[in-house]
Amino acid sequence: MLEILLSSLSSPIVLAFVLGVFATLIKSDLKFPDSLYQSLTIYLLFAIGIKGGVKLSGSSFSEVYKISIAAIFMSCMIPVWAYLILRFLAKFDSINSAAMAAHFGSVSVVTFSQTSVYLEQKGIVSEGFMPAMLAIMEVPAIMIAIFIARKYSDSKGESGSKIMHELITGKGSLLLTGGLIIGLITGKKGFEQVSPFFEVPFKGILCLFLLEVGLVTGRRLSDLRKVGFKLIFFGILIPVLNGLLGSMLATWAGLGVGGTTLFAVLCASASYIAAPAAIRMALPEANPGYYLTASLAIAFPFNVTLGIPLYLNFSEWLHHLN
Amino acid sequence: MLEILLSSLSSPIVLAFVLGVFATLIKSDLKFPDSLYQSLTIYLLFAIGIKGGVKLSGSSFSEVYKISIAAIFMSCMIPVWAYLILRFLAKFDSINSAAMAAHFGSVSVVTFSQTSVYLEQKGIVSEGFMPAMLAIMEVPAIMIAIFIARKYSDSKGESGSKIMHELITGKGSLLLTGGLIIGLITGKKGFEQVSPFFEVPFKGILCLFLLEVGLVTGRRLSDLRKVGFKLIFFGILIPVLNGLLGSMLATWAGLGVGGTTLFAVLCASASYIAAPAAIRMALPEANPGYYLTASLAIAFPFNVTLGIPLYLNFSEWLHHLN
Amino acid sequence: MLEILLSSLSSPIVLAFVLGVFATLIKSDLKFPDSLYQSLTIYLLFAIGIKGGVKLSGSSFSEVYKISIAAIFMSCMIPVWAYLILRFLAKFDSINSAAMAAHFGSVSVVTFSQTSVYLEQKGIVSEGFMPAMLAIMEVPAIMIAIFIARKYSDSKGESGSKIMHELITGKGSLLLTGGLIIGLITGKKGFEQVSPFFEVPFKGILCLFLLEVGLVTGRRLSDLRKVGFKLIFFGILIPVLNGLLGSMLATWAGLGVGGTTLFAVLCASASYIAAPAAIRMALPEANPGYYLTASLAIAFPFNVTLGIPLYLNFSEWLHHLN
Amino acid sequence: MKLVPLKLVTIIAIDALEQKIISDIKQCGSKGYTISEVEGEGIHSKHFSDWEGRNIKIETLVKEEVANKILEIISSKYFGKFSIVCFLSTVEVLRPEKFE
Amino acid sequence: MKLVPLKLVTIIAIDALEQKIISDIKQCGSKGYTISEVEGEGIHSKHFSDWEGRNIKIETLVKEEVANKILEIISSKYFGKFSIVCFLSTVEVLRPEKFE
Amino acid sequence: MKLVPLKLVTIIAIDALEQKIISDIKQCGSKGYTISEVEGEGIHSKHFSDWEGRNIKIETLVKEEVANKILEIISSKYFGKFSIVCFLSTVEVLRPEKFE
Ligand SMILES: Nc1ncnc2c1ncn2[C@@H]1O[C@H](COP(=O)(O)O)[C@@H](O)[C@H]1O
Ligand SMILES: Nc1ncnc2c1ncn2[C@@H]1O[C@H](COP(=O)(O)O)[C@@H](O)[C@H]1O
Ligand SMILES: Nc1ncnc2c1ncn2[C@@H]1O[C@H](COP(=O)(O)O)[C@@H](O)[C@H]1O
Ligand code: NA
Ligand code: NA
Ligand code: NA
Repeated sequence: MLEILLSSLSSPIVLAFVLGVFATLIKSDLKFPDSLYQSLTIYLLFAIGIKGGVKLSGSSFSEVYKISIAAIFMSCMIPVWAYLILRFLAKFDSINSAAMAAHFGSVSVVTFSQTSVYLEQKGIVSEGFMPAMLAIMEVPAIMIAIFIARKYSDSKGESGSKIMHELITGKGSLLLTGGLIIGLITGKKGFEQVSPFFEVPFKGILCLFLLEVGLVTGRRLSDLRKVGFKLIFFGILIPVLNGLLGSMLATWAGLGVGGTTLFAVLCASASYIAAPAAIRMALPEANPGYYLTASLAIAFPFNVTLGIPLYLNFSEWLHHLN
Repeated sequence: MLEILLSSLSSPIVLAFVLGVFATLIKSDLKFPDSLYQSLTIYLLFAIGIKGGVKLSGSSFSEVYKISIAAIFMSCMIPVWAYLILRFLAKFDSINSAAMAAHFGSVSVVTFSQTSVYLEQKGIVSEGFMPAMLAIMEVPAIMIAIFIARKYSDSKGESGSKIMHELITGKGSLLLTGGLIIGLITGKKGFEQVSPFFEVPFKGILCLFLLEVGLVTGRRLSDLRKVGFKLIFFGILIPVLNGLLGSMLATWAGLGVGGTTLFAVLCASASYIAAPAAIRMALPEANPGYYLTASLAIAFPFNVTLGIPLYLNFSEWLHHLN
Repeated sequence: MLEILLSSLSSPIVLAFVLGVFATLIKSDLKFPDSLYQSLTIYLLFAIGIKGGVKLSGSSFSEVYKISIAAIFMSCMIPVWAYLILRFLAKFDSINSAAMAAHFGSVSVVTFSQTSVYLEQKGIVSEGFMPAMLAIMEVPAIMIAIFIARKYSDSKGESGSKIMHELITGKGSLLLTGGLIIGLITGKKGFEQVSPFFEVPFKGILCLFLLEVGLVTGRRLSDLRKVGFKLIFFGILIPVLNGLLGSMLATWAGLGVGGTTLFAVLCASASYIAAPAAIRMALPEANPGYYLTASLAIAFPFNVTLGIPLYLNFSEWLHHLN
Repeated sequence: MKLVPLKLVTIIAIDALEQKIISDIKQCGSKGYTISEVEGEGIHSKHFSDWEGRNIKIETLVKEEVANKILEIISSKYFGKFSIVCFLSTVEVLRPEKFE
Repeated sequence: MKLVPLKLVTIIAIDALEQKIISDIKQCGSKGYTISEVEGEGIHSKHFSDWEGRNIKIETLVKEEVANKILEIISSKYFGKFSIVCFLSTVEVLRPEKFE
Repeated sequence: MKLVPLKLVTIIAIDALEQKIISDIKQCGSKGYTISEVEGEGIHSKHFSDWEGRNIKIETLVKEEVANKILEIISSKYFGKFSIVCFLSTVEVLRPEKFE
């Protein structure tokens, strides 16, 4: 396990995250300007969307439909069981359980990208249409978790249809889906014009972004002590559970090892772009000390270091079985 | 015509614009931070300038002088006839006519760049010194339009010499002209150092910028309904007129098909970086609901979809005649 | 000398600086958004760090230890003699002398990068571990100068240990040192992933940054007239002195001509990222009209135009002697 | 030049509420407002990033009756549930009709 | 610690007027000012981008006479033609001589 | 709806002082504050870039006693040495207990 940890830790992208956490811990004044954070987010979402669209344009419907069903299924079910686990096993209150369930059910763009880089480094090919799954899985889980919170507590944030509209038109979905469609239309040839900006420097820009993610995570670490062991335990358990289930479903859907690992990561990863914004509006009483900490300071570092290799090994094992 | 439209619509750059408009129409919260808009503007202007300068450094005076005269001529005349058309045919009041004339007379950096990309895709070469024409044509029309407004209305904004100073030292002229001179001095060899930043990712960055242009245009579309058919009609008529006249002049000046098309586009395009800023200062009474709408929501989308192919076909036909 | 000046002036990077100064002089409204300045700084520091770390990972201890000692020695001594010269020869008061000594003792990231580009253009190779010297030399001089100021005046800014903490955790050191360590760990292979972002466009981004440096320098030029000839004289004398001493030490330490020139430049250059921030906190009574002007408007342009060729020639001559 | 007293209502809240508060104050009769981006701390600790959201400050110049209506609506809709602070001061303006 | 009442003049206007307003208030006798970037809506609808310009808020602490002069100049030069709002409030400062 | 008068203390200073002033006002008993980024000019001329640092405006709503303590501490610790301006105004709030 230490070996795996060390190997992940030799990636400049992961190390940038560690540097960010470290900078916060030693109380450095390093700070990304807001607009740099926003610009990087726009770039990453749009670039992932457009690249995925280009690759999707080369895929047939028969390749894609099974895994799409699996993606929708997981999006709808993860928040349900995550809620049940958090509420009744972990004994969190219903609003915070639902808020965390929304985060675990949605997906992390950065974890997904880091996994692609990881697989590429290992020489493992993966289905090009996986970013389409990323786009599919971003929103539904958040909606369902909010629905649960409304039902089982007396929270009174925004109305349901308002939130639905906000999620679908939110910059996350819009850039991912919009990029996907642009990629689909222009195809490989049109993409060549813009690939020196959207593809070539992608990993380097991701590396810079992870420095910022690390800075924010570092601030959440102090919350870790407050919220205690329980959150850490469930913040790892739920991703692992989702990752393993995701592996199985993807294998069933006929993906290769690479695609299976990516799908597992989508299931395992917790959102920290779309979900926090939505929860802030919809469940204002929920405590970011729980949901942001679970997502940024627990699930994300776990997935990026130990999770990805775990899901990969499990996927390899499953494919070996078949 | 539908075919031409569809073919333009397969460019990722044009599609990014469409996505931006769409995002505004569905009331998405997607928003570019101000400083990203400003940074992209600085990049685009400086990159165009420096690339143009490098190419200009390989051109001889005899190649350039005729088209330069044409550029100055069109810069001075477009605002005059645009004013006359808008004032007496379209019956707009004099201040708004002059404000719109300033926009039609100046040039659009983004339309110019998109045309270069379009020609490149089609394998049509064009004279490298055309960005120098862009720099020449940015300012004079705005000055003349303001002069007209002062003469034929009782507008009392900034004094003339103040505005002249502001236009010439404005970031648009400064970055374009400064870049041109730097490109001229360093030449091809010096440029190699910086071309991986100023040339390679240019189209991708333009694509991102057009997403923002689309977002702003989308907000102007609601004005379209208010201002009505008249503005749409003249907002297309004037560019077409200028584009066709520009084609003829450029053919006379001895440019090839590519350069002729670029010059036509310079004449046809309406400014939305330099002109709005200048008009806001000089003619505060003018209504952005007219000038910004005409420039962003009418002339720009028309030029980028139907205009460019039209000017290209007309230029080809003219060269065929000769 | 004019020839040398003209040759430096054909670099797009230097010309961008000149354009920035010019823009300020003609009162252009060109302005970089704050966050662009901050983003470029983060990029440059991190990119230099990581590239240096990768190269350092290929160096042996025996190559590095002598020049490291030289770097620490110069960092500690430059502020001492700079203070003595400024205080007793130039007759500045003690607080301003110390503030300027801090700037002359620390290093300029931009001057260093420009020198690398300059050497590369001339085909002169240099030791890859030099960015590690940059990281070493950033902080100590500032500490010592502040210590001097506290001792010889009655300044009462922040406490010593607070400032020490701030300097070491400051974004300058953090990004440089953090980048170095990341580069060291990932080595050449890991760096390949991110080099299209951190290496390929580096010079172009530096060029854009120098436009901003020029804008700020331009504003300082008006201070030049106020502070007078004395500051200009000593603002050139001290860098030259440090540069020549640095050349000798580096030659003694066994560096090649390239590395010797880079070390000379580190000694000669004056800080304008870390030092101003630290001095503002630690010596609030010091006048930026002195320290910023000396660093930005005198030492920097001198070094970039005449200084670099001078140190290179001197280094070549020293190596010829040996 | 006759100066007339008016009320300046200042509302500090999380940015997520921007659209809602604006429509509230318009409904109460406000004819304009000015927004700035701020950061802050109160019962809730400081927000450090976009992840955690930001604060905005909304200022609107209105007549006393409108000010009272705004206070009533803001306090009944948001107090307790959301991070929000609201206060009133008296200022003097020219052209009072602009704000009515 | 003696607190002295002074006037705080607040001007909200389009950014294009920044330099002009600053030179106006200086001419009236203001010894300093503070500017922030804001957005807003009034008769004119909200500006959404750099294309449409932004608003700024200028605040200056001055004596009552100076405040009145500023109001007079601002209202005569800009009211009606430009997007501008201006108001006055009373605040208390230490060191009143700093603002004279 | 009972409105209660409170003091709004406004401090404009160079950004380098942010952390120190915040800890000062907390020590005096302030329960919250709001910060915005501003630019300005006074005795010192305008700062143009990050190199020269920026200004911040800190506002805190407090009871009169706390306001006086803050003024005392700010004036004794920073006046003269640092670029700083500080003033007081009276505003009215609901829920005064939130600020005590
Ligand atoms: N006493 C105060 N003075 C000034 N601003 C405050 C004060 N209390 C709270 N705020 C502002 O109101 C926001 C929300 O307050 P709270 O809900 O108490 O965290 C804070 O982030 C501050 O920006
Ligand atoms: N009633 C008001 N309260 C606060 N700010 C206002 C008000 N009316 C206008 N403003 C501000 O002044 C600017 C110009 O106003 P106007 O010319 O009415 O559009 C607006 O963009 C707002 O920032
Ligand atoms: N009379 C004034 N009115 C408003 N703000 C002021 C005034 N004087 C100074 N300031 C602000 O306080 C800062 C520091 O003031 P000073 O130390 O006088 O330069 C300035 O940069 C302004 O932002
Ligand atoms: Na998930
Ligand atoms: Na034109
Ligand atoms: Na030095």
